Amino acid sequence: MESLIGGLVAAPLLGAAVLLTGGRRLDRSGHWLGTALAGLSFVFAAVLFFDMLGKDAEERTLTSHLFSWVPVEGFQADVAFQLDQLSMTFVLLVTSVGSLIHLYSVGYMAHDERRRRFFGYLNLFMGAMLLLVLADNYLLLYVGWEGVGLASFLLIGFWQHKPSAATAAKKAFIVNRVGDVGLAIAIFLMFTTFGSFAFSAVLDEQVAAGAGQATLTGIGLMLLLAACGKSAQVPLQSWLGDAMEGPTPVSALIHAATMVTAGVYLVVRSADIFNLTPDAQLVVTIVGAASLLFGAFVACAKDDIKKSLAGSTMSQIGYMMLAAGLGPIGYVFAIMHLVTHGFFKAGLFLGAGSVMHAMNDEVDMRRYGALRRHMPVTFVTFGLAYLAIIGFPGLSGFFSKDEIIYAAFAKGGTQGWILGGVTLLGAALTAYYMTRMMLLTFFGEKRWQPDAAGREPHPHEAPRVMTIPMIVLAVGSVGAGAYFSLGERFAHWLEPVTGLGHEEAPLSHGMVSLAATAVMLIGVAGAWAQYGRRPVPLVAPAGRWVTRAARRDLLQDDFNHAVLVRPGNYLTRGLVYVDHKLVDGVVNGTAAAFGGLSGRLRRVQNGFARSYAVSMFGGAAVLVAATLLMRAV
Amino acid sequence: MSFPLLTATAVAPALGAVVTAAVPSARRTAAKWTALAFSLITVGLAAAVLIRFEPGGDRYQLTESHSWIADFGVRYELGVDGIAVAMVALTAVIVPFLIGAGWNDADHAQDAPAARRWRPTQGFFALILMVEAMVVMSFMATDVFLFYIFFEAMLIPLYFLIGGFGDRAGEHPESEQAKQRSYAAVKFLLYNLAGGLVMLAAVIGLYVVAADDLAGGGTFSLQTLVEARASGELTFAESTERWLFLGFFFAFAIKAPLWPVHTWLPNAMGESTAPVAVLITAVVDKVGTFAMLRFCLGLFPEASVWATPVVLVLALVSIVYGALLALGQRDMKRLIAYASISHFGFIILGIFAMTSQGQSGATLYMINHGVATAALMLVAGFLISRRGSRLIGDYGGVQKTAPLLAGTFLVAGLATLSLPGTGPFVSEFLVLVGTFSRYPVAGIVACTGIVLAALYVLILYQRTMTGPVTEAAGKMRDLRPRELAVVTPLIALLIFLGVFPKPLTDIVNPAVNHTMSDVGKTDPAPAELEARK
Amino acid sequence: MSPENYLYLSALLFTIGACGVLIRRNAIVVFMCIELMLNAANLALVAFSRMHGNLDGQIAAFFVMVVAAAEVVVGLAIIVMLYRSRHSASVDDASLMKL
Amino acid sequence: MSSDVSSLVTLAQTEPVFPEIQWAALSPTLIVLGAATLGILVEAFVPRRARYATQLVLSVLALAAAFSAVIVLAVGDYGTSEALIAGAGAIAVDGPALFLQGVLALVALVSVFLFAERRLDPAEHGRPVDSFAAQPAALPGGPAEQQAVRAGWMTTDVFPLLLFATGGMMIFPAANDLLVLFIALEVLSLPLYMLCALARRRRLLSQEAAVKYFLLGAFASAFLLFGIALLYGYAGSLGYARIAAVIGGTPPELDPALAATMGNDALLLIGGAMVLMGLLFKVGAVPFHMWTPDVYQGAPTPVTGFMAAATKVAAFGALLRLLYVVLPGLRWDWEPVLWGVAILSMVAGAVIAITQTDVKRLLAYSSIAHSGFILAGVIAVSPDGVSSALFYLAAYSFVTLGAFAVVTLVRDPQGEATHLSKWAGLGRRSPLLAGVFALFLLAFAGIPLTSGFAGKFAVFRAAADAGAMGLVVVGVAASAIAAFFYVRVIVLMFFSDPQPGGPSVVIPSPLTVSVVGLAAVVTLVLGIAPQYFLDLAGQAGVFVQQAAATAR
Repeated sequence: MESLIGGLVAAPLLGAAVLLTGGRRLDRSGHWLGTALAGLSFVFAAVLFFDMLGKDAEERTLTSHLFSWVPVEGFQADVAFQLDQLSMTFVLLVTSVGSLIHLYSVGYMAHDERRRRFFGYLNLFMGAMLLLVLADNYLLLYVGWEGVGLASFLLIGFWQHKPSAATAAKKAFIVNRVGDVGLAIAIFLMFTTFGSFAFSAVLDEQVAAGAGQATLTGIGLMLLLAACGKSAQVPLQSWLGDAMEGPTPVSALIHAATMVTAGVYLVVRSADIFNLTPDAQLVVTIVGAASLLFGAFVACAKDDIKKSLAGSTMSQIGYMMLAAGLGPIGYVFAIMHLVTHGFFKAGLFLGAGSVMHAMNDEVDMRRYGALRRHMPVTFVTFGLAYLAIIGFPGLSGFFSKDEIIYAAFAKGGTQGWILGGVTLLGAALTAYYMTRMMLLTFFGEKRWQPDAAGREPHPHEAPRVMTIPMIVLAVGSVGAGAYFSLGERFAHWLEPVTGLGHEEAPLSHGMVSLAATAVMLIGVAGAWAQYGRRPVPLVAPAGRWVTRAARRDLLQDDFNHAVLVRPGNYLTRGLVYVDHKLVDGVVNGTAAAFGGLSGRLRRVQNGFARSYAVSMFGGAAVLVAATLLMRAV
Repeated sequence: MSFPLLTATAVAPALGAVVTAAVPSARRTAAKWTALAFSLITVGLAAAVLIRFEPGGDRYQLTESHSWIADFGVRYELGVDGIAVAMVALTAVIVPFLIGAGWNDADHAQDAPAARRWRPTQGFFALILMVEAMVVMSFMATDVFLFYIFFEAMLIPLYFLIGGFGDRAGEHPESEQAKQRSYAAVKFLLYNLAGGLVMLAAVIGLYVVAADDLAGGGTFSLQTLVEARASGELTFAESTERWLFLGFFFAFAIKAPLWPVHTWLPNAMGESTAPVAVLITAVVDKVGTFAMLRFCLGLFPEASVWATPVVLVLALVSIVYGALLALGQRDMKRLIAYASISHFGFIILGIFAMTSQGQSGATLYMINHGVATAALMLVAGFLISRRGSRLIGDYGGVQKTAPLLAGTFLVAGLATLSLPGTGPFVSEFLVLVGTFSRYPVAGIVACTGIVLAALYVLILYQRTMTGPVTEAAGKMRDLRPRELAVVTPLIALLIFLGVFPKPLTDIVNPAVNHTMSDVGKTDPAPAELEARK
Repeated sequence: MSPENYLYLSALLFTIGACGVLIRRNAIVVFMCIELMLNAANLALVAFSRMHGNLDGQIAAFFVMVVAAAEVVVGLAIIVMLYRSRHSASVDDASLMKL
Repeated sequence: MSSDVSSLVTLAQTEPVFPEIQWAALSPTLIVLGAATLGILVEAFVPRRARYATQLVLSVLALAAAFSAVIVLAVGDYGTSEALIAGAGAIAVDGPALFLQGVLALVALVSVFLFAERRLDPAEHGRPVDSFAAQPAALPGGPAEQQAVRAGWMTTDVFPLLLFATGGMMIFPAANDLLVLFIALEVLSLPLYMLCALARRRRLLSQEAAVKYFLLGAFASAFLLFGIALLYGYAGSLGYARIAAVIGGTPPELDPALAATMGNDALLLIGGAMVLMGLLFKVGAVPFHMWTPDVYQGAPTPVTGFMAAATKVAAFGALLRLLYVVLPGLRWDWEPVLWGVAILSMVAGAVIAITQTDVKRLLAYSSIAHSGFILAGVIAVSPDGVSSALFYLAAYSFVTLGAFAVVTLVRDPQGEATHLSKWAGLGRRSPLLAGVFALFLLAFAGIPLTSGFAGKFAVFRAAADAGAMGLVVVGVAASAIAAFFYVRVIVLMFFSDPQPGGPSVVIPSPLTVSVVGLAAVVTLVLGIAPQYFLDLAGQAGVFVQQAAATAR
């Protein structure tokens, strides 16, 4: 069984290697090869899953040591895997959603001449993501962490000929790099504190308790920084919106369902450290809450369907992060929301992709409208995912989100009320922006516009290879929450890894559900009032400053530009000047000084023999005087 | 007497240089193949060294020792430890690629009317081999004087390579270009010569002290000196040791190059052809960092510890400063040069962190940086040769017309920014961990280098390779088979070193342990373990 | 008369000679000043010889005279040659080479 | 000599004793001087047509024989255990003397080849010409000269002149008596003054060089002589051994009557300083260096080469003997002064050379800087110091000869193209020649694997060993500055494009080729495998001190 873990990672990586180096020979069959290997990975995952189910809860962890990677005095890094319930959850999510999206891409990218490479990158992503969740130490996790970043970079910038795509790709990578530094420093701290960074050595409450509080908080905050980068949480959120430049399947897989949730994985994985450092936990919840609102605001204002969904993703991950920051009570639900979100958000993106596909790649929702009749399958699957995300009772989002809201209230005291309030406000906003999206896209009047080339859109349903994944995901969106929640099945599944907390909130479960449903309805109603009843203008009205700011992603880029980019530019330009004029100037100046000195001194050699004689005479005099003086002293 | 394998490894390229230079003017293709053949023979010999070397064995192996200039106490002493073996292997491996990459670089000079007697092509390859021979020699020398000789002598062929075979592509007209080129060559030579002369004073000082203390009279034998130090037979006055250390370190810092004596590198790399630029940064400069490890730490451990704070600060400045300046460059070769300065900062940081991880990391870094820069610079050279401009702004959209070129450029760039899975990641991480465990603040400051590296590499990639296809890129040819043959193995090597560096660490670790015990330092124990005690 | 006085004279002559070399322009005169310096040295030698009571100094003086004569031969030849091609015996005129 | 001569005079009344002259030990010098005299006779009696060949053969044979004699003496351990003071105390035959005489004989031999080169310029009036004027006394280009050329008057008398100078130089470092020192100085100087004036081209410069050299040289020798007189006054003797003994406070027999005049320190110090100054003039140390650039530039290049190489060897030899044998007791007095001179020479030589535009002047300033480097070894006052200076001199003299030999080959229609701008691109036209010149420049700069490095290392090591680390540091700094202008020339030759109408490189006769070749080989051999020669110099590192060591 253990060797299957290696196969799980190897299959997509092999696919990536073959597809990226195989050359044009594979242009015609490469996408199927990629999809098959992703599917193979899913099969391995399923086998492992059922094998795991057959064991006792406490004995489910599998480890597999492949080889010693970097053995240096006192520093042992191995390539070794650990498969426990938490990783299993991710493995299943990644391989299943990943395989579906591979399939979807076969249709979506059918006309792209670089399709083979696209599948190579997708496979690379899957391999790296699996490496990330299967690693048994933080360094190997780091490899996967940056690996998914690379894949993300490659896929966002897949249409490299568009400057915007290339810029977005670069931005994503660099912002992520900032987060990666956090992970790196966390690993340094672990190494200097525990002499190791293997999960088995570090993630042990007793061991961790031996370290000082400050160290633990430091590790926690650095891990959080890493998570912020990868999961687009405040303050490293700015790349996600731009990342939508990538092809839509990429947005669905990487920037909605899997990669961006790696931050949550990291926090939950490091539960044993966070549990010991309330300060870091508090910061995690704050970051989660801030991102939750930030994303939701942005999502409300965007007219670009994908960017609005991106805001939504950020907001939903904010939920997860907030939950993860709450400690054992929240871990399980963070992961649960992560899984359900993986289904419905992937479904939403695929739906959006389908719509764009039909509308000549138009992304402005104000130019959609009345698409429900033309694209029934898309409409239904999108609609189900919509109901799931807004937390319609009985669907996936309802279960996972309500648990998070409950856990937030359970934090207790003022903090509990604030966090609970934020989560409820988030729920209302979610309902608002999703309803708005639904109305603008599928209802109302046709507002279709010819594209830049003057072609009128002729919307049509997507081919089956695209609709099947959408349908499967819709089923997940509808059923997963209920399935997981029944008898706290999911909680018990994860409990051996994350632990489970039971704390009483000031509000009962029922009251929370009621409140959540109520605010959801308010949100829906608000959107209906604004977009359902009235015709939608083709060009967005100017709006108030809040709206304008939200449209500009709450000025995040302006802020970064003013605080980082522009001073950075001045700094580099200044340094180039300094290097040239000062550092090099000293060198050249020395040379020039000697040249000048030389020019002066050579004038002494004036050609007159008598002045030479003077020099000699003077020299002799000095010689004599000095000798005498030397004796006198 | 056994076969002098080390001597043979150095003699092979030297012989190759002579033979290549002797090839008649008209048969320049023969000259190229001759040079390649000799460089491959050198690879074979280096491989033999690698095979004969036993990682767990004596500190210096395959030693050769003959009297040379008895009057100066100079012996012809060669020997390799794990670090030297790795560096010799790097040098031997890189050079054939340089020859392959520079296959036609000198031909244009030969087409000039006055050049028939000059034979630039023959000269170009002969000089490259000559540099190789001298670099290999300086890695293997275990006699300070012998080392010094080759440390200095290698400047001369390099000087001719920089000044005589410049990059034709530049922002200036040809005459201005020639001026820039000779400025770069002169600056390179004088800078390094000045460093070398300062070192000469220190070498002499070392001899004088040794002559006073040692029963056997003055000597330059590294082993003898280190042993005498350990046994207390040889003692330095505190200030003497510091001065001597500074003399050595200054020379190595210039060669490495360390801020603020780095300014020759961008000029030299910018103006020379890509293979020569690689030769400088990937191979020759490594002698500087290598020598810090072997001579500064080995001979003057106490002074090294004394100087550590300052050196660390300089290394950190190099890291950040080099990266920021790389960001500010318009010329892609200068950009790579500044990036190298940043990377050399990491190497020196690792050496002077005085931890096993740091020093192992620094050694690996030397190897990895050599390979990564070689890949990046050579691909950049291929790109430049197509358009005839070094300016980043002159390119755009290359990936559309030359996807292989763009792809290899990207992979090399990613290796340069230390992406996990490539060799540089392993070494950079080790350096950072090693630094952090003793100097947390330094480790964190160095981390900014990680982010900045991503910036300058990706901006370079974005500006040249992506975006709409520019006129320049429109007719661009993708990599030729020769070029592909040069780049592919380098990239494969980078990935191999990233995924399975164990063979290398196994060789390097014992040598690092020796160095650590020379310096008398042990790794800091994990805080949690300490607390438990 | 004390022989020391001859020494003072010799020092005086030497100084006069040296100053002459520095001051005079005509190559012949400069040369004569140098001869004066040589002869000052001769005088000193002889005076010391007398003081020490051995003959070394006096013999040396003879040698110096011979050498000085040889010097005159060479010197005059060179100066005359210079005069021929420049029509000037001024030392200062011979200043083509400088810097 | 003189002290014994005087005793001879006083003793003559009782019994006639003839001083024993060790002819064999003096043979190298005697051979050269004899050949020089013979050369004069050749000028007088051999037909004009045969003179060139006769003189050439004579000179070569004489110098070769002198060199062989040196070898024979050295093999006979005259350099070490059998060292003696020959000629009744006048001339030392010891390690340094033999070593330097050997070097001088070789340098002169090689210089003869340069003197004899007759293929550089096109023949005039059907007769091959060399670097020297047919009739230097005649007006340049005037009818008298034309006639002289047509008549085939060749200046074959340069060979005896060279031999005389060489003879003087060979005595100079061996002189063990101040009077001999002075005579040797004049014997070596006078022919050189004349040789300087003999250039066939650029006669005005040549004459100017001769006048300057002559006047300043005579001026310096006057100082030297006065210094000798003062030292005589101090010690009552001209012999080195006796003076050293008086300085050391252990005169063998002290006449109480003389106590008043002897041992007057002022005489000693002033005299010593003035003698020192005379020798420093010859080695071209700052501030007595100012003749060097002008003379080097103006003299015919073969003469410059000979002068630069040989004079420096001879003068340093004499300086070493004086400081080590006569004045070691005064070490604390002269050492600081020489420190100053050495530092000034190194720095000023290197700095001023930076802006030079003429190859010969550049080499002149370079030689000034090198004087400073050698002085650093001299100051060490140890056998190592002596042997390092000897080695340096040997290495330096051949590099210098080679460099000037190359200069004779780079010509344009006006003769030698010594202006640096004309050397642009030489490396592309004549890579081999430029390469060899670059080798010489690198040796000057002290790059490893050349003789210059070995020499510099030896000298600096000796200085450091003697505690003069400060001098080493200055020397290193000066080397760095000096590297600048050597490199500048290399840049010019290799990295500049050739100028149209620039100079061409003449294909010389085997004579010059052998000079350049030999110099290059010596440069490399002394750089790569210097051990044998270091041993030689090491064995030659001890001066014979006392007359007591005289062979009985």
